[in-house]
Amino acid sequence: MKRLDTTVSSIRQVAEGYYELRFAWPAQGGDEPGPGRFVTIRAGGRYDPALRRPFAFSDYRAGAAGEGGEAAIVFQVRGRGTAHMAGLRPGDSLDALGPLGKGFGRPARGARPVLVAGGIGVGPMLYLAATLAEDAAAGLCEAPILAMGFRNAAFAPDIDLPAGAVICTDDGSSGFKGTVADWLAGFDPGSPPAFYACGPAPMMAAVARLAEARRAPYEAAVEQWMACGVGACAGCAVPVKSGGFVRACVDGPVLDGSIVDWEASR
Amino acid sequence: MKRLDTTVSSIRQVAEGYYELRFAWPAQGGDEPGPGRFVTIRAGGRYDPALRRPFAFSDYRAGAAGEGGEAAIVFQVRGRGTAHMAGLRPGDSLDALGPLGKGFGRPARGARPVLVAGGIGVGPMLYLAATLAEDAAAGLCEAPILAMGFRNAAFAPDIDLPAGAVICTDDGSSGFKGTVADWLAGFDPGSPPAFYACGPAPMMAAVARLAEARRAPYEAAVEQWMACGVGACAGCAVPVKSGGFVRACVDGPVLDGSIVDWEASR
Amino acid sequence: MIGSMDMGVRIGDLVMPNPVGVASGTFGYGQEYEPLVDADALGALYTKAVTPEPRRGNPAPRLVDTPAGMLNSIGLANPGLDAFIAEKLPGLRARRCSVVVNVAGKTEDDYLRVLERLEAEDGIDGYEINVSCPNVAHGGLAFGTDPAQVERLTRRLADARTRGGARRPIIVKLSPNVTDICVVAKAAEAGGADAVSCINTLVGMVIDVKAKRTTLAMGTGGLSGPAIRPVGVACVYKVSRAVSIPVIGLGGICDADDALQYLLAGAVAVQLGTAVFSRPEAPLEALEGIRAFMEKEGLSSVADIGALLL
Amino acid sequence: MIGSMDMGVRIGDLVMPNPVGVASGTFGYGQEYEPLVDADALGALYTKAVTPEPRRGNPAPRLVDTPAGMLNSIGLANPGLDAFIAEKLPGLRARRCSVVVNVAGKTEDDYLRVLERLEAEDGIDGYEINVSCPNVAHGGLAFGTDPAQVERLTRRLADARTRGGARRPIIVKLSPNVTDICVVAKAAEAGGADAVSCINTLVGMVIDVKAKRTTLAMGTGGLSGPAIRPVGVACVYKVSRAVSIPVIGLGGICDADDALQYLLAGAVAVQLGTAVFSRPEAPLEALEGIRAFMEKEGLSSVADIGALLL
Ligand SMILES: Cc1cc2nc3c(=O)[nH]c(=O)nc-3n(C[C@H](O)[C@H](O)[C@H](O)COP(=O)(O)OP(=O)(O)OC[C@H]3O[C@@H](n4cnc5c(N)ncnc54)[C@H](O)[C@@H]3O)c2cc1C
Ligand SMILES: Cc1cc2nc3c(=O)[nH]c(=O)nc-3n(C[C@H](O)[C@H](O)[C@H](O)COP(=O)(O)OP(=O)(O)OC[C@H]3O[C@@H](n4cnc5c(N)ncnc54)[C@H](O)[C@@H]3O)c2cc1C
Ligand SMILES: Cc1cc2nc3c(=O)[nH]c(=O)nc-3n(C[C@H](O)[C@H](O)[C@H](O)COP(=O)(O)O)c2cc1C
Ligand SMILES: Cc1cc2nc3c(=O)[nH]c(=O)nc-3n(C[C@H](O)[C@H](O)[C@H](O)COP(=O)(O)O)c2cc1C
Ligand code: FES
Ligand code: FES
Repeated sequence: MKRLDTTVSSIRQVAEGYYELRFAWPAQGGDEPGPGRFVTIRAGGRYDPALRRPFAFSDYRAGAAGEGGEAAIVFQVRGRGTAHMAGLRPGDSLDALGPLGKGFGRPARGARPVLVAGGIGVGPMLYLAATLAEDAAAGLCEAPILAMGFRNAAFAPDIDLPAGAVICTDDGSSGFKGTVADWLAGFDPGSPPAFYACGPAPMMAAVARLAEARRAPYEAAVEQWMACGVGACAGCAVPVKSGGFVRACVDGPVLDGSIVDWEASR
Repeated sequence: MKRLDTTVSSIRQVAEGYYELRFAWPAQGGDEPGPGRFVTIRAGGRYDPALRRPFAFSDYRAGAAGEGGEAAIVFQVRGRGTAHMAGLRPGDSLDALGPLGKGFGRPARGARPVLVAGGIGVGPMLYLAATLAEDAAAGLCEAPILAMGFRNAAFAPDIDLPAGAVICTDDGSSGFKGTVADWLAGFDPGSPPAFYACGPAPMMAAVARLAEARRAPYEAAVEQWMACGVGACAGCAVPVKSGGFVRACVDGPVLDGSIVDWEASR
Repeated sequence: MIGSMDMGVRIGDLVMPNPVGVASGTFGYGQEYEPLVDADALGALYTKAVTPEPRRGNPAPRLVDTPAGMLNSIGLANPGLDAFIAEKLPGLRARRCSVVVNVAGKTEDDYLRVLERLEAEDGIDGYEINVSCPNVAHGGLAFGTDPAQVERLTRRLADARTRGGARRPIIVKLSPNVTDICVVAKAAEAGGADAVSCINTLVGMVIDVKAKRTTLAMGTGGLSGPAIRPVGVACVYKVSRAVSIPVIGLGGICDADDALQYLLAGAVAVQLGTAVFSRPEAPLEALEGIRAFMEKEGLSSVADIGALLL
Repeated sequence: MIGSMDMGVRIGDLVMPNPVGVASGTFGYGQEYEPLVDADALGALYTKAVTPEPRRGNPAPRLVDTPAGMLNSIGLANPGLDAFIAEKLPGLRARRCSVVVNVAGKTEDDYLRVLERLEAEDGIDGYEINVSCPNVAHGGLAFGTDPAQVERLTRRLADARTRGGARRPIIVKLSPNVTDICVVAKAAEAGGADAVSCINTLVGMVIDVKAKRTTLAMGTGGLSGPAIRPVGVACVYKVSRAVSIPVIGLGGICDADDALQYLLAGAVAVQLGTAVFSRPEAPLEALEGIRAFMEKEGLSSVADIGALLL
């Protein structure tokens, strides 16, 4: 974990209201990004916003020996912090802190990873898909499936998609017409599935029901307002079914989807 | 007076910590900038700073018939508002409101305009010098003298200076060694002087004493924190010798320097 | 839908044309912002405070910028009652929006004097009683923190209204600088206030470290702007549940979303102050946004917005 | 000059190594920010509130961002006294900075229980009594607004200290949500407090207009961050002139200049809270800045800064 004044290497719009931001991120032994882990960015002026903004890594490429690597995020413009970020240009300085949080685990040998992404969950799931494709190539699991849901084609990112990616749109303007849950209902994973998801709450809850029905493991990357990002403030509470809370920033953001109380989450 | 979302046409550093910012400013009948008048700029994010920042026009060029003109300011980076402005780039949008306030008047026929500038007063005085040079060429007054004071050569702006410009530096690294007041003490205007000044309070007070001693008119452009800029809030009070206050934004910023209570000003 | 939408807001006997006003002290007397703002399209224009005698106001500097806000210590600078009537009222009279005169003074009798005299004048639609200004030594703030005094002053003012027909509402403007704002709101209600408005500014101070003195000549000033918005929304939420007279909300409103926070919290109308300095078009844009929200929600009256809060 | 500069700050019998601390609730128990912050270099580490029993805290969401600030309604979530001693205290004991435990509870007896039990433990340098948390229904805020109760609670806590030798200072943390903070400060002083710290958060609310409900599950929360800095500076200025015990200043401090505003206003030490979230390096940078200021001004002791105010 480190706080860096790093440099924007590139920024480009990848879908309506979505940007991919790439920045220098020196490799450091044992503390590398990973799918599901995140970085917090100071996005704005000196006093406002007062809180850093968290974003999941969407990619990371280690540099050559001793050299700096490069990390990326895919972000949606939601408010003033992300609006500011959309105005960044290559060479601009970027105050980033990370990597933070617990990332995704690896599926059991022979399992079929089923990745589900929607909205701002696209970045981390693309990263996970790329990682699991390497695992699959090495024979550690079956080839991953990546199902991504969007309102319409305009929101589907213009990013190289991995093999096995399926796009679902509510209006059928691209790929499958319907929600990701609809598509999954008719999908046969062939091997025992292992679910991974990141996206809007209703989607997360739908995958939870699916995983439960199939008695499959489910790793869910949750979203919650954060202040410290390091476990110090108890602000990012996510309610769990056993009662009480876990902290999204250090206990998660990747949590066992079966323990999260999706009803109480908002 | 209008509020415009206009466009930055150019920005360049002109001295240590000083920038010239040029932006589109459409001509409008009877409501043009003029030396001493100012514009307020929203400089920063959505919530912070909460107040617009006032800057004196340093130049204005009317466009061809029906076309938009171009205005300029010279600003010093002092805090977060001006730091933000220093990061503007050509093509960026600029929220500007103006022209505001009362500008400089014209000297009596035959008078020698003596312009005194320091620090952030350089912009408006360069504009005034250019305007009075035209007047002088038309025989309306004597050729203006512009005396500018800086801590050292690094603060002297890299801007085309008018004929008759004198640079004074505290350390003698450029031009006359000493303050503008020192230089003025040894200066013979030839004709009855008319004083004009904009700059730090001690300089303004020094010119006031000089003008009083020579029984010469003195137009002083004052600086005061502003909120509305249009005379509505009574915030920009400048104490006057008769007791009470005038408003820098509508009664000024150019005031009769002999009525201002320079001691009570801060 | 639009046709049947009622943007009007009832405050006592007065119906303001719409819920968006400009706050006292930030819009002068209505002419200063011409031609930037069409003041006639506003719901209400709250004037700068009027006191019996002219006031120069506090020493300078009177303003300083703070994170997402500002401090002011204007000190009720105003031309006084006579000059207000002679010089400012004629312009205000011609306004299509409601004109609410913000009334202040050093003593209860000062407030009475202003109101009694204005009762004789046409072109005024209501009184906002400033018992909450943090910037005058013997004035407002002492009143605004003492419920008994607020009740008595309100009653005297309410009883002093002499005009026939529709009575001009008395709107008591509350200070957030108290332990329990609801107690003061209830005192105003008990005294016969037609409405309360909240919040006035919070007491604050900035020190100029280089100069080693307070930036404001007076030391402390009143904090306003987006920074205080959460405080204002919480006050309106509580006060609107504590009294049954209408609540007018203000404090840091910059846009329609902010205004709707206040309306959902229980306000029937809002005012924009500091935001007008930064974006003079903010009040009328907020009005448009409220209209759009009502249309989307299928509401026919501004008064129904508060009921939407879950 | 540097050699003879004394950065230490005396609070009762305790001497903190320097004037910059990290505020309760924003730095956990000191390990969370490793390796970003060298907590040993701080003047003091104020822990998250400790209550007798474990507390889960309030429902989520507990945070929301506001203009130049944030609201929190954590609700004193903490592992409870036993787990604090077993799990957190060992790490804190090893710290070179002063460790001040923030104490909270539902009843006076709760506070007493925490203090009495901690008196038996090494590695604690002081107690900060949280009588000002706006986020617990039966808890802090009620205490913090009633001077008589603050005085009685302070006296009971001061008297309950049983350790021999240097006594651990009792620092009463004041709420700004009162009509006159000086009255409460004086009550703490009368009860035997060694110092007061101010300010805790202001009560605020954000409404999510799209969802038509309060963003925080609890409705209201505590406002902190740069937005409230002018309120904190004004409180410290007033309180430090009302009591003769030391005042510790906090609220919106982001850098050395902000810290110096508080020290010039009359504080002998400061805490950074919300700013640590945004820039973990802020506290130690502020310390460096204070050191540089003292050197420039030729001061040999932090305690002399306040006298510079004109
Ligand atoms: C672990 C984690 C990973 C995330 N990864 C991504 C990602 O890869 N791509 C992406 O586009 N977004 C991601 N988000 C969401 C992203 O942090 C918010 O969209 C962003 O903070 C909005 O900031 P804003 O200033 O533009 O919006 P604001 O106007 O401040 O708020 C808009 C909304 O954004 C959310 N939000 C704002 N600040 C925070 C905060 N500090 N913590 C959590 N939520 C906040 C809230 O729901 C708020 O209502 C992630 C959030 C978390 C917690
Ligand atoms: C009529 C007028 C004309 C001006 N012309 C110029 C100019 O041509 N070039 C130039 O460089 N500067 C000019 N200034 C000063 C300029 O407005 C400030 O330097 C600028 O506002 C600083 O903003 P900031 O956010 O960078 O600084 P901050 O960090 O906010 O403040 C730094 C200092 O700037 C001053 N300041 C900040 N905000 C205001 C405000 N709203 N009104 C007045 N003073 C403020 C204060 O003295 C403050 O202590 C003028 C000011 C006035 C009143
Ligand atoms: C410069 C200034 C002057 C003010 N003068 C008055 C006044 O005369 N009477 C009054 O009741 N409130 C006065 N106020 C308070 C505002 O009307 C309003 O209550 C406060 O600023 C909060 O709203 P805002 O955050 O939208 O500005 C003044 C505020 C400012 C900023
Ligand atoms: C997330 C969070 C948790 C807090 N928890 C506590 C607490 O447990 N006890 C306490 O006395 N103050 C608590 N506070 C208040 C801070 O210690 C501090 O008084 C306040 O935030 C103002 O300082 P700041 O603006 O620097 O954050 C908390 C503040 C925040 C933001
Ligand atoms: S964000 Fe502070 S504990 Fe998670
Ligand atoms: S800035 Fe408002 S009256 Fe001058």
